[in-house]
Amino acid sequence: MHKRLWLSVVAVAIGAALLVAAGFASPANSSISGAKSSFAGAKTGGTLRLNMSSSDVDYIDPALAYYQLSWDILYIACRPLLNYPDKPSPAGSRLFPDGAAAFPKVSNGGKLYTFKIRSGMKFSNGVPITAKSYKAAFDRDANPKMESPAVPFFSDIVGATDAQGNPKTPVSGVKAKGLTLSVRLTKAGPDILSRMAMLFFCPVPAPGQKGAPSVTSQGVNTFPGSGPYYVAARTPGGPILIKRNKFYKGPRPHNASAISVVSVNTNVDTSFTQVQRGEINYDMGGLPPTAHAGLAKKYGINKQRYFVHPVIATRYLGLNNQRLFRNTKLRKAVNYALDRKGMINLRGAYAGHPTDQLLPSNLRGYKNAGIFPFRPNFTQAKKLAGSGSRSAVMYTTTSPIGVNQGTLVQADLKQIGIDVSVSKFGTGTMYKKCGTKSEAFDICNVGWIADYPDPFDFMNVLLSGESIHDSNNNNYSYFNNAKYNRQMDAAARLFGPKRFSTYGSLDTTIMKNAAPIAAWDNDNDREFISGKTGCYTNQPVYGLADLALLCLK
Amino acid sequence: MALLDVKDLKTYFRTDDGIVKAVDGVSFSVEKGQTLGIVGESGSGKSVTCLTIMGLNPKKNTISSGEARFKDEDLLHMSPRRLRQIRGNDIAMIFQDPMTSLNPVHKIGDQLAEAVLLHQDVTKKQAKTQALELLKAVGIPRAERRLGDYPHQFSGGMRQRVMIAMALVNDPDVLIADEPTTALDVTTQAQILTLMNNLQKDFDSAIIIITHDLGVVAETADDVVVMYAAEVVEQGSVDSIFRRPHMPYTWGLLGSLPRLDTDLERLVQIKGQPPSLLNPPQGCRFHPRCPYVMDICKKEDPPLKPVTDDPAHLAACHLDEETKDREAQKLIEGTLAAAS
Amino acid sequence: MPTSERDREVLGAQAGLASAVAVETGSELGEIEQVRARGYWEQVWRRFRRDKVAIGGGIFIVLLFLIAFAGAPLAKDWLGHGPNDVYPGTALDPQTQLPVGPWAHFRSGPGGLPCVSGIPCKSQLFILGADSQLGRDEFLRLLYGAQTSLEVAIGATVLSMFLGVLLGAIAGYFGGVIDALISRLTEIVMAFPILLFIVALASTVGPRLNDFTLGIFGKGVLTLVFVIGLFAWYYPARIIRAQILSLREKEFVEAARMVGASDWRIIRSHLLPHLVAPIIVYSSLIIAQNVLLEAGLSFLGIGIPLPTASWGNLLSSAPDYYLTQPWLMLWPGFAVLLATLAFNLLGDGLRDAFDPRGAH
Amino acid sequence: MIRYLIRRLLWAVVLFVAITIITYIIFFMIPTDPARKACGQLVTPACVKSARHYLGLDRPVYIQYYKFLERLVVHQSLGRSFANRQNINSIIGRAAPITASLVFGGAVTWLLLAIPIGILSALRPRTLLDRSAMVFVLVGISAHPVWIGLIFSWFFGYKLGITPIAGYCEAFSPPQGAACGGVVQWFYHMILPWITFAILFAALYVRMIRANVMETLNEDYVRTARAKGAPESRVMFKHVLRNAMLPVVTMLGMDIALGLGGAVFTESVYSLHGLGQTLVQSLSGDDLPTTQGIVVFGTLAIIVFNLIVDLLYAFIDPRIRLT
Repeated sequence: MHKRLWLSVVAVAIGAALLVAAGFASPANSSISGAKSSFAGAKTGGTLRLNMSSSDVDYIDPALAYYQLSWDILYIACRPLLNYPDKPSPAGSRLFPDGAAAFPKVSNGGKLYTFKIRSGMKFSNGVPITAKSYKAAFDRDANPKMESPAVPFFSDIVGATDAQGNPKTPVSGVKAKGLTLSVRLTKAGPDILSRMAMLFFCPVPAPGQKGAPSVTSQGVNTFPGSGPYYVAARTPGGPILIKRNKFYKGPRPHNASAISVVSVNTNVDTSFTQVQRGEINYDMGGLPPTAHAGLAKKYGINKQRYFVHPVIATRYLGLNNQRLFRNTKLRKAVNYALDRKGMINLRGAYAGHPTDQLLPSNLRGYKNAGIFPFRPNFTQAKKLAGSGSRSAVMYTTTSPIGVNQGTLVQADLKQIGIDVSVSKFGTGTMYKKCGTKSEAFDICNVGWIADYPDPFDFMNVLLSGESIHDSNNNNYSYFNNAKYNRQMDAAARLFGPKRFSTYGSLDTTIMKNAAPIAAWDNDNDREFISGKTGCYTNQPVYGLADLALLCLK
Repeated sequence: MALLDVKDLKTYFRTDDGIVKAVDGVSFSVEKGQTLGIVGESGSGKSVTCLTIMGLNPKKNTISSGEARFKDEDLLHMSPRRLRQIRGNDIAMIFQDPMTSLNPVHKIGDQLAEAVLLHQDVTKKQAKTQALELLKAVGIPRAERRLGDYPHQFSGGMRQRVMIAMALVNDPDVLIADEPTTALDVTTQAQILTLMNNLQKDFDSAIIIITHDLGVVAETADDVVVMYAAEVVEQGSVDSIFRRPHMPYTWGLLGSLPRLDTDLERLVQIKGQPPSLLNPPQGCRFHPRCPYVMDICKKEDPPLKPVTDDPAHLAACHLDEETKDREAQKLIEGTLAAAS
Repeated sequence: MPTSERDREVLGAQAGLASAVAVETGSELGEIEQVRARGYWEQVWRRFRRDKVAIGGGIFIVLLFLIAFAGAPLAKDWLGHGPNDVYPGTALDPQTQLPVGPWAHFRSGPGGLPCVSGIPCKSQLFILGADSQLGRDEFLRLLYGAQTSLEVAIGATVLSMFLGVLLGAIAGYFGGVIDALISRLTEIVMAFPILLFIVALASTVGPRLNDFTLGIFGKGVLTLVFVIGLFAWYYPARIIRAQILSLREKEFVEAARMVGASDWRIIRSHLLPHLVAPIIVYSSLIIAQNVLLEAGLSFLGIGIPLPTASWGNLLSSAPDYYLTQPWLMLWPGFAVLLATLAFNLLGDGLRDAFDPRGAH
Repeated sequence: MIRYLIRRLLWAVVLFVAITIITYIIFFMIPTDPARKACGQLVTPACVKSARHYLGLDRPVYIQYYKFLERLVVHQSLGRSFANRQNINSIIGRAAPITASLVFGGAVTWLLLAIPIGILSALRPRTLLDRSAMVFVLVGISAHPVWIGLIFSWFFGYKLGITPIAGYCEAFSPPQGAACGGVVQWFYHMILPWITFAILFAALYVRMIRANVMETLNEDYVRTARAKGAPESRVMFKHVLRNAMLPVVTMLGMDIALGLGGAVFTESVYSLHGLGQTLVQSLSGDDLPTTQGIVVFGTLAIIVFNLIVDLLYAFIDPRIRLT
């Protein structure tokens, strides 16, 4: 899933309920084990050599990076206020106070959050980490010169934007005093904690301090790290060098003494061969789709070198409800005609499991309703679609898999009289285009990975009509149904088990009655490490190997 | 013993279409200080004859036989090394087109000096000096300066002078000039011919001049060989041939000399094209174009035999003497009238 | 010297794109002294007939056309499935989930889905196996790919030749300002990084033209025809201009002008016949180039859109099976090689036939 | 010579202006709303407005072009990428050496292949060597470079493992943390790309050199040289080759320009992130300034290169130098 899927983090959560209580019911329980990993025979030290096939990080600058691979690296270089532990699912997706000494004090009706910063922390260049360092991140993100994509994630903080909605700096609502950081919101924002964990808010030295990153929309290529590692060097389109942060005294593991992403955008076959030969420890960019069956046969799954982990993610076709697919029957017809198993097969073995619903099957609240078949039922589909020929435009990605997916959809829909023409774009471009309301597409081939494990992040974010803007949309099907909008809003305000069961029912109801999208896959993360590599752990939130744990054998 | 003695020279080319007999049994000889003219239309084999003597035909697909004895050494059957020693040193050649015969990327001085250095054991500087002298001798103004020039900076006539200088720089015994004036305008032609005549006197070389222009022959040559379709059809001294040509083809050549009077009836004109050398006509090769053609001409190739009044004058024609006399007389009168 | 002794080896030299341009100032295809109506063509045919290799190329091209436009539909009928039919559930090896290899038999229900009871199930034969995870018939796609490749290559050649001959003839014939303008234009086009430009254009402007098919071509064929044709005309233009320049001074043109023939008439009936030879020869050589270009553009994913088969498309999905099914790289590559080779051989043969002296 | 120089220089300027105008029109006039594209993920109306102003889209076309030209000529700047906001100069700065390595190394390779083969087969026509050379020529001009590349990389790289499958190494000052670096590694990584890139041109050049040498052998001045009594070796080296190579120099200029585009294919097969790959990536990312920057840079490179070739040609051919 990585390398293809843009990590699309939740946009401004409008009218969100108290997610703190809902999503992170007992975060304080997650005990962090000691500095060393729990792997038997894990070796520390040495340099890991990684590749990033067919891809590069977008930026390494925390104010700009907005891509799964970039965040997997920033994850080990940053110590945000709240963080996800270096553990497999489910513990790995529960927040714990990392830079903050404890969860914040919430006051003023949920509008004021007061964090106590841990004392004695230092950046990799020796500069102490204080509340000022965290405020510096907010101010930098908000600086219009940065043109940071982080703005929507904190625009409900007082003074983050001007009257026109343009960002402005410094953010008056964030105040730092010694080791106390206060964040004042314009209205109650219960999901603010999960947003604080985003790596946009990775602390940096404040202006004037040593190593303070410059303000430039091109982003910086190195910055003082606050996590167990720091980025020592990066060349765009070239290698990334990550080193141990010797000033890090926190609980997170750090096995390798240096991690070198020796080449980015490398050929996936070359990279795979290098991992096989042991020249490279691990390829963050993924594997050739043809390799999986052989690897599983040779090494077994989750045993030695080949790992398959479910990701909280759904792949689906956004059916543009503003154009051809405003016809509900036609949307259902597509759902009957789509070859879900075939679509998954295109990505090789163990790519995922078929689904016909939006909520991922491994997300709490999911109810299996068995609405649509996993192999096409063209008879039923034709009945729904009726006669007559139609044409549709599908957006997909330029990768071979994206192209094949487009072709399969084309072939399936041809059976029900829809002539699909496929346009290909780079992954980021495709999401941007599909998120633009005026764009003339009917089907968008998207995937959504959870920003945090809550149905809100799927249902409300992807289907609520209230969040449709001119551009930058996540509602790729432009579904806007007043009744369901209300029901989703209501569900978002619920707590505990009720919340999950309500969302689960809402998911099946919407999919059965409105079928705004055609979901087809819950993804697996499939990884292969070299024979000289050990300590593999899948970090569930970032959906990749936890680089801090990966070790040389 | 003549200086250069060519006997029964044959040059055949193998081509995809068959064997082309470009020279088919040519014999002649040149003496020291003498000038031999070889005349004939283009494609009659005159140039190939000379190239064969010089060994300059492409080696591949060329079959040569016969003899070409220079100072009693057979040029056709000697080692390439010996041949190279003779070429440019004892026998030099001037080519038809001065525009293309000089290498465009080398300086004139270097090209001249190269000729010297190839045959004489001198320094580069000495070679240059020799080259300069020769350039002066062939009448190139401001010769010192022009040594550093490239061929394209010279006019056609000047280039031909350079070619002559290059040929003479090693004081050759035989100078072969292959249509040296064809590519030049009339005034320059005359200058070049005069120059060659003068140089011959100075250097005492033998000259073979190849031309299709009998006028040039009349001005310069002592002996003439007339070639048609790879064969010699008439040969003898200039006097003898101009006084009494024995062959309708020669008449044709004489008849096409430029004349000032236009109202005089042209006695002989050569109609048609020269024959294909792949399949030369049966019998006399000239018969398809000959206005006097007889039955015998179509069957038998006339032998080259001495004419009655001059044993050194050979001709190949079946015509009877009376007709020859009559027609030749008419032609000569016409020519004389034109000349007067 | 008689012309026949010139070394015939010079013939057949220089067919390259740039090499021909470099010698364009000379008499490119030899000035044909006079078009001696029948005799000339007879001679050309006689010479061509002797060139066994060129004849072979010509025969292969005829076969290629037959295979592409008649054989492909026949094969489709015989095999019972089409080139774009997908078999995502059945044309994959059940163990490895990889496309089946050559000469694979399998059973499949409608839509290429696995057999289930109650629904009719048919046996299928994939002669060269499946092309990708989509499970399409590689063999049929190869045959149908020939259609696309030929259409693009010939279409682009016709367009560039038409533009080239028109501009070259106008420039050469009228001379003066018109010639200067056209010649400068030619030089400007030549100074472009043409391939970069074609790539950029095919990707930016291309998709908008993809639906323009005239009803007979596949989607995207005309896009490539335009994009390639609009940039490839400079090459024939220069050749034709040079030809016309040398022809213009010939006596028969003078004569025609003197009897008062119009410019158009002179171009059409006195000059064009002399251009037939270079046009035919260069067309076949440019077709060869364009087969390569189409494959290259489709390989980069900016050529023929989905799902139409083209050799370039086949070549572009093959590297995904680099590790497991390397033979998928071979078929389309061989097809391109043979087609290009045939057109090159034919072109060379025609050149020799038209111009035995091979004078450049 | 001076006049020739001035003429070539002026023509280069005209070419440059003409080509930038065309490029500008195609890449900035035809596409819809570049301002929106410039805003990246954060398309607020304010951003679009400022991007419109930044790109000058709120001004008349000729002013826009003028601004573009001014930025290019006065500030030597090609603008900023829409995709990752990098300075396009620095994007090209990283990509160009890779393409240059490929193209120039490829040119050296094809000359090293073509010159000896071409000359030998011209001197020994219809021999086994000549016939093999002709087969090489035919296959070389008919096989697709992409295909050759794939097969080579599969066979030599993957099956035999004697070369890298793909990838590039910086010869000088490799970035910190790079997989490899240094001239030896650079060479090792470039061998297959060079050969792949060179085959087509090598074939064309064998053909051309062979024809040129044969033609030159028939020139009158070669006969003159022989008539002077020059030995064959001297005739070959002094009189034939120099003249036969003259057209090669002109062609080399044009073909390196062509090759700059052809490099797209080789780069894509061997994942070399040169100009071609960057161009293809910028196209799939709708990154117009990068696309345009690469085309403009390529054009400039071609113009400059052709200028150098013209001068070089004038230097070696006195007929041009002295008129």
